[in-house]
Amino acid sequence: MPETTTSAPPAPEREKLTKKAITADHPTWCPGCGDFAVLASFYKVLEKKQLDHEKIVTLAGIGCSSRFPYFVNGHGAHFIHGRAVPLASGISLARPDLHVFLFGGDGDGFSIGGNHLNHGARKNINMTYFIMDNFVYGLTKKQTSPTSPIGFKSKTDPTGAIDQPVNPMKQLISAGATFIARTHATQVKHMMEMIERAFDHQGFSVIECLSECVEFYPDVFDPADPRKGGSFDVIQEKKWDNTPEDELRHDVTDELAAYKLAQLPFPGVFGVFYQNDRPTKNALEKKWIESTREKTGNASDLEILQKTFDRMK
Amino acid sequence: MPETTTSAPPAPEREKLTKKAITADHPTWCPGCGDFAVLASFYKVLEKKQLDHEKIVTLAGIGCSSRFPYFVNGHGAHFIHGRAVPLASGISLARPDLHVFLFGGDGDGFSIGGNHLNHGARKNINMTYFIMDNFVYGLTKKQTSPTSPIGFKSKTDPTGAIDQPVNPMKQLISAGATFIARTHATQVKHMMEMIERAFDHQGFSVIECLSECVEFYPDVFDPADPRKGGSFDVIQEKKWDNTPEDELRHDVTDELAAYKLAQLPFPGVFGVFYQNDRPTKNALEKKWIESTREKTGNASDLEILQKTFDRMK
Amino acid sequence: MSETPVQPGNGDSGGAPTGATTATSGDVPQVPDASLPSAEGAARTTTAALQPASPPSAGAARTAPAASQSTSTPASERADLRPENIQDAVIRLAGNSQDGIQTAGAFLARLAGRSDHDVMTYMTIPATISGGPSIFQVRIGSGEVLSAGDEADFLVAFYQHSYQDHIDFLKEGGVLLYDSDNVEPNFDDKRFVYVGVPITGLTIEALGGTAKDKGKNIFVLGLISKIFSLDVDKLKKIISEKFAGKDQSIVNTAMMAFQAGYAYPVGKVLTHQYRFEHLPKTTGRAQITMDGNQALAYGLIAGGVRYGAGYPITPWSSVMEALRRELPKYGGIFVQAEDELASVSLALGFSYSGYLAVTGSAGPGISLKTEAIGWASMAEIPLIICNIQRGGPSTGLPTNVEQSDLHQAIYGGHGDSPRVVLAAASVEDCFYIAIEAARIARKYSTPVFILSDTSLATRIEAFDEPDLSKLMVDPKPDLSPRQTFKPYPVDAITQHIPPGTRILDGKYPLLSGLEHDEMGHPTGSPKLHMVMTAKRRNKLRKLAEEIPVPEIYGRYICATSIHCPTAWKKSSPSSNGSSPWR
Amino acid sequence: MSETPVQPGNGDSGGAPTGATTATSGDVPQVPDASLPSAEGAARTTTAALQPASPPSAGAARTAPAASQSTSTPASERADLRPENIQDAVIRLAGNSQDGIQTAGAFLARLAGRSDHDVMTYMTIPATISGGPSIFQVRIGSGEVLSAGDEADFLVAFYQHSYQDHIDFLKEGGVLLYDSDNVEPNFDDKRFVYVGVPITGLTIEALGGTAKDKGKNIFVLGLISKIFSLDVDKLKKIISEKFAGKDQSIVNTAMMAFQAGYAYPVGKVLTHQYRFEHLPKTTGRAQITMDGNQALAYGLIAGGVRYGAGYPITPWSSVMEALRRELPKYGGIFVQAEDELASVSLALGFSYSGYLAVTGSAGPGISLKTEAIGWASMAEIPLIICNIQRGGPSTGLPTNVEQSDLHQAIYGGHGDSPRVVLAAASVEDCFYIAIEAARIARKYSTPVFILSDTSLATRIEAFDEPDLSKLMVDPKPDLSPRQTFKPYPVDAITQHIPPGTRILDGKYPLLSGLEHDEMGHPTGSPKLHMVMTAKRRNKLRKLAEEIPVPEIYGRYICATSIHCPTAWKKSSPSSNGSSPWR
Ligand SMILES: Cc1ncc(C[n+]2csc(CCOP(=O)(O)OP(=O)(O)O)c2C)c(N)n1
Ligand SMILES: Cc1ncc(C[n+]2csc(CCOP(=O)(O)OP(=O)(O)O)c2C)c(N)n1
Ligand code: SF4
Ligand code: SF4
Ligand SMILES: [Mg+2]
Ligand SMILES: [Mg+2]
Repeated sequence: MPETTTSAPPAPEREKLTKKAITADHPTWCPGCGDFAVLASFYKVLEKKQLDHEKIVTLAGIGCSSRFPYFVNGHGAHFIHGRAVPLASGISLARPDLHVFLFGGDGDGFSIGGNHLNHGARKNINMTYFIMDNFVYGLTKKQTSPTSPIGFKSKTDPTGAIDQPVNPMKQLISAGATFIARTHATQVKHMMEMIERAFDHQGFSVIECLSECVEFYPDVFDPADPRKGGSFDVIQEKKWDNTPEDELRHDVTDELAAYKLAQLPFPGVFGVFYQNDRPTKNALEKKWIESTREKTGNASDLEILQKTFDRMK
Repeated sequence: MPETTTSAPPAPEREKLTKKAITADHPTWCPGCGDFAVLASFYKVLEKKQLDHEKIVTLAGIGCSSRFPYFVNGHGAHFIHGRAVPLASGISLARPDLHVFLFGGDGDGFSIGGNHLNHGARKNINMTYFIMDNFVYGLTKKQTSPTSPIGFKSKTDPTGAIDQPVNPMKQLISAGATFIARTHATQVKHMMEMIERAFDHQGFSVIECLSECVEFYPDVFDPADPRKGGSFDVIQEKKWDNTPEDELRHDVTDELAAYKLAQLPFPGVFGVFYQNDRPTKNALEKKWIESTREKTGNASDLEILQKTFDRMK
Repeated sequence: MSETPVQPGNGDSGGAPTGATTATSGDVPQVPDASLPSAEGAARTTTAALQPASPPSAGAARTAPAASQSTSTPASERADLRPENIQDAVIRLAGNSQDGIQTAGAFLARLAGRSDHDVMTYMTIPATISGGPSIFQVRIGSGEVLSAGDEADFLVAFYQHSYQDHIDFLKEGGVLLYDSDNVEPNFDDKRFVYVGVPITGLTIEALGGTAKDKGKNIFVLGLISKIFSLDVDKLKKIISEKFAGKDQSIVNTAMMAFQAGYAYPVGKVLTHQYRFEHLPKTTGRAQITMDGNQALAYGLIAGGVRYGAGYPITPWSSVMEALRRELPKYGGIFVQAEDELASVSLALGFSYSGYLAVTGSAGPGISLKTEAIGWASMAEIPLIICNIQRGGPSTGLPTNVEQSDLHQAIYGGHGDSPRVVLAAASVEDCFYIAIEAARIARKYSTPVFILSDTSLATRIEAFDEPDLSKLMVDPKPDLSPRQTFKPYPVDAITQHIPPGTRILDGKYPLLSGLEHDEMGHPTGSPKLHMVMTAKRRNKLRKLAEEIPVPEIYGRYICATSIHCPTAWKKSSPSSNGSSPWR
Repeated sequence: MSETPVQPGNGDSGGAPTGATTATSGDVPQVPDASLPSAEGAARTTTAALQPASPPSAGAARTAPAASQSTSTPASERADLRPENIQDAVIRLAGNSQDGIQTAGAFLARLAGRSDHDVMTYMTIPATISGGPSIFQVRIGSGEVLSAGDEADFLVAFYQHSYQDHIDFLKEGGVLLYDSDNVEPNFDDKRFVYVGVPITGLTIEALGGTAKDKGKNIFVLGLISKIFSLDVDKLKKIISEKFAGKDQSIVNTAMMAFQAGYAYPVGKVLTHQYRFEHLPKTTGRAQITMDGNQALAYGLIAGGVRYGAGYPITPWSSVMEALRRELPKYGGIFVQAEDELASVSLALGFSYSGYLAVTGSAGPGISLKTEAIGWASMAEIPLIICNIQRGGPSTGLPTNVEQSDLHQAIYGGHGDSPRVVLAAASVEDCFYIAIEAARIARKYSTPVFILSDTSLATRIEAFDEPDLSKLMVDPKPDLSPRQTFKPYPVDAITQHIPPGTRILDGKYPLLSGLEHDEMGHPTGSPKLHMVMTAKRRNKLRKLAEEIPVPEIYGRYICATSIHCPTAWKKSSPSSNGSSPWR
């Protein structure tokens, strides 16, 4: 990697990173939208981690959920619909010093952006990607989304959706994402835990967060919402404590076991489905650069190009 | 569906569909290219099935393999790179009387076209899709493809590929394709069997065929090629005969078992990984049309639109 | 519509789309949004005002109510209560979008349509995700209405922000009707007539506490009906039709709110009542009332389009939603695809299969369709692409109007990729242009763009009911056998034939995005490429010979002239109610 | 290069790209492919021929060999064997692409470069998937070479088809060197000098049976070296360099083949030998020899581009392959993405992160990048987009040259999305234009297109070695803290600052594809939209003030004038070897 630092003039001492410092515009989301909880959890994790303010980068595609970067005071970009994974990939690959956070919806991620999600996952590009899944297109006002269940009545399926929805967990597991978790906007503590673990993971980390669209698909997540009397089954992870109970617990490195969990019917289970330490593309490219640079004897840019030109005389 | 037939003037009696009748230009593929075997098998299946000549439609994206339609004398279209699944979907949905065959390469199908593959699969649109997988970009002369193994030296990975490749079987299983098989260009009999079974299946049927690119990735499939002393392990499917051997055999309707087979290292196994009878989008849309038409009292187009306009007065 | 000839100059006004302004892509765009104050003077289009007989200052001369207790101010200078005849009024409802001002406005528009009046509406979509300040403006005229009006004759303000944001769009002498429960106007401003009504309180009173303030829109409708002497029976019928199929209590509530508004003694605070002059229609056809996107969708159906595919985006979505809902009735299918690349490809599949299909989007999605549209040019497949334009570039201003995609429509493709570009001029024209687009696409086996925009998409107009029995096109593909067939004859215009067609000489056609010979097989021959390029271009020359010279509205200032082979057709609203295309 | 001034008119010739022809998009395209017979007369550009001193008919006057046994025909009218001085020769090697004619031709080009000669090559890519008929043409000149030549002075035909397809491109009086083992010329055609050599047989003889006929290309190189009195030592050195690192036996085989060709007594059948005149160079700089895509890739590196992303497509692939191979040496990364949509987005991510990045493609892929390029315009992110054009529309003619994507480059985006469009005029210019593109992209925080084409991409030229020590740009992003920062100041040109930069007042910038205020936050205000649209446009006006007026080659016939705000810059080959941009 080219050096990313220039000799910076002395800057004032850092203050503590507060919620206030990272809060920007008041969110334009509808009152009650699940996305508020995600934002609140994100603020809390940032505060807890005390990251350098200028190294936080929030990115998004297009959608209600993708408005996220406007509500975080930090470097950020609001990109086009469905292509935020490659945008984030470029930033992640070029700038290992930054913390790359990506936010979006089910349509942005699994419909128009589905291919980029898969290829980002197989290449294992280092980033934390939060998919706020509300089973509907919110921003465009209630069309069927790739995660809308069969029967959902939307403007594009007035008599109920007929296409089998995407199974986000299955897609992520098969594509090769190395951290895959599922959480719920009403479970702020669980969500914060997932964000932290995703952030600590080196590689392509995705959290699907069920986040209710109160405007266009209210009450969809009832069964999973303890507040509304539903269930919220948390995955029990193996403790490797040699107890008989542990046999029944989930091994997050077991791809097939993760796939089996993904087969559970709605509302399914919550927590970490899969985690694995496959090398990131970031690391692999770095390795290639280092061995190549070594071969050139760590020559200067000018020397390398001059040598190449000498060969072309 | 609007009626697709018009009162056709009397046409001469049909002759038998011969290989000659369905053969067009001499293929421009390199001598020895695996794709020749696919073409030969396809001719044979067509001959065997004795389909109506005019109802055979061959379609493709862009790539060496995607030149296929030029070599079949029949209605067909050579589309753009990566988008042939939706093109074929349109034809399949509008014209249930046609036999829709789609051909393409690993780059066309899993790289640029990966999202369409997934969504065609989940919607279960009726077609037979043949992916000639040579682990390389042939037509553009040796770049890394999404199925190139790690270490493959290509023009875009001069020191060897570093990105984990796509696992075609995993992707297709998780996306929801309802017929998924794997075969090999040196195994013409097996390939023909797969084509026939895919053709007989109602739904989104995909066959991955390992097809050697003799020009840019010669000998890649050795281990799987009995002709070259390799192995070609065929999946033993359950016979439901209540024998103890049958326990060990593969249940093609078992998604998790299929996923497990997909985890086997290269060259893996060949045959049908998965098959399932989920309703096709073709059938679901038809059902909707029929119930809607019933509600209108099967009125004429003019009557329906006039009624609508009357309501807007 | 009346027989009044088109008034030159009016095409430049705010909400009305004009082809000419789109041609200045790259320049600072015209922002035809009513919330921008228009230039003083000539550009103003609202000619007939509320007081046709009295001097313009008559209203302004009336003293404003003395204090905040405006509702109880006695109408000291009470004038004659016999309604004045008027020819034209611009009524702006300013509130929040969740107040149902669109619904109330749409009722007014439909009533105008049923009363042989001309009507044009204008609305804004709030930038917030749901709810938020917005306006709905209705212009009703006894003559021809060519714009929704830059200024209002009559402003209804539900909130203080509505009053503040919109008072400058009220004409001098105009009437401000405001909810005295929420709004405190500045009575020092002597330009307007102030009519305060405690709308919120009275609505709650009428409907009972549970309704909160839902129903204010219908209460106001009652008020307006009284002030403009509207046909109450017709209006009530329209309201009940709207809620038909819903719970009867909904209709009842609406009627109660309406009645309360209508019964309010507005005459105590407003000395005038108005009545739209009735000019009997000469065409003898009833009017239908709809917005531009509806007209486009129904035009496509009339033109024989039974298949399509799209992906949601504002302001295109309502076209696809209408088609998804309607097409099954006609045996067709509209597919919501995973993205725009898939949707144009699906549409091409439909077209290839013999059913001319439609796809569409706004700018961002059209950009994504570019490659596949080039295939349609090269493979010569009929296709209709609707671009319901919005503010650009990039995601731009998703809910605002702009017409800045013309260059892309014409020049957007790589290589020499001829296509036809049509632009609709009015809601009625959206209907006819769709039929025309379908005709051209089929006849010339070519992609055809239809350009519309946010304003046209969402505005409501009334127009003479089309004669469907003459217009409806049969979508059935012709599968009759051919002796022999060349998909790309050098000496004739390509005619697409669908698969399923027997070719008796046994030589089947291939459609190709590679340069090809007459049978569709690839060629690298520069000579053949020249011939085929000319062939693809020449069919648009043929088309150019066939279409009429565009009518020009207003001053035509255009930085770029449109070059052949791209046919640019600025469609015009018909002045006699018949399709300009027949 | 020599000091010879640019010759007007030469820009119109076959292989040379000209900006002017691209502007006729929609018209029947100019097909600048050497396999199309060019119009007779004025357009011919090969002025100096093989026989500068003798009358043009001198060659033709020589009798053709009597019969098929051409190799043994005694050179009855043997002339003086002292080489004639020539200034210019067009040598066309016609065979199959697997014969290595590109390699042989590239050796000739490099030799010319090292010998202070000017050189330009032209090649065709076979339409078949691998192998197939192709040509490689080398024009060497002692003066300035401005085209690769429409006609050859010297034709080498390996096969009968090579002879048949290319004999009409041999000038009257030109020399046909043919493989008498494979070719039977028509000796009745008295226009040419026939030199038959049993190339296949002699190569096998020289290298032994196992080599089959591999090595024919190097054998022919030996023959040509003799005929044109080339510097054998230099040439041998070039050959060994090429195979450096490979097995020594490969070099040995090549030397044996070369020696066999050089030793062949060609003087028995060809009475003339030639020698390129040596005009001593005045710049004092050595020449480097490469093709246009290489020059582009190295220009990007010199311009400080360290990151990029792409997806393979002919003829862009070789740029990305070079960058993928080279960038790690400089600490950078080039990503092969899953498609063009991803690759432009990755490149924007790189640029956003502080490293100006490149993406590229040919027409089909550029069409797919349209939407994201619009984001670059709106969010004001620097980006370089290379379009190595090929025959269009759609998949078109993937291996043929055409320049039909200019309109798309300028007008392709939806909305008012200003971008800069540069087009390279020569191989040397590909190098400098890349540096210039990088400079403009950074200075104006804008997307910049570089247009090249198949012909320029694959042709080899020699040009004065650039002074890298003066040209190299440091790619390091400036992350020094700022007191305060506005990403979109209304009164200044946007300057992108990358994440990682501390903003001391605590207000961080957001980059947005929505219309935005100065801090990047969304607005729906038409007024602000006008201001921001003007802001984005005005920076290109500033650029237009800064760049020189383009030099014009040939007659400039242009159907469309290029409007501001899109700056169109037709770069010109420098006539004194220095960058026209400094
Ligand atoms: C290329 C393109 N296509 C379509 C759109 C319109 N659009 C904006 S957001 C969106 C989908 C929103 O759904 P989702 O991603 O689930 O996010 P949510 O609003 O539900 O949070 C669509 C289709 C667009 N902006 N750009
Ligand atoms: C939009 C677009 N991008 C890129 C290309 C160039 N291209 C043609 S075929 C191909 C990939 C070929 O690989 P694959 O699909 O595996 O087919 P194969 O040739 O190996 O059979 C590419 C990248 C194109 N034609 N269009
Ligand atoms: S529309 Fe739905 S997803 Fe969007 S902000 Fe409102 S509640 Fe949230
Ligand atoms: S390049 Fe490879 S895939 Fe293409 S035709 Fe040749 S052998 Fe087959
Ligand atoms: Mg959503
Ligand atoms: Mg391949």
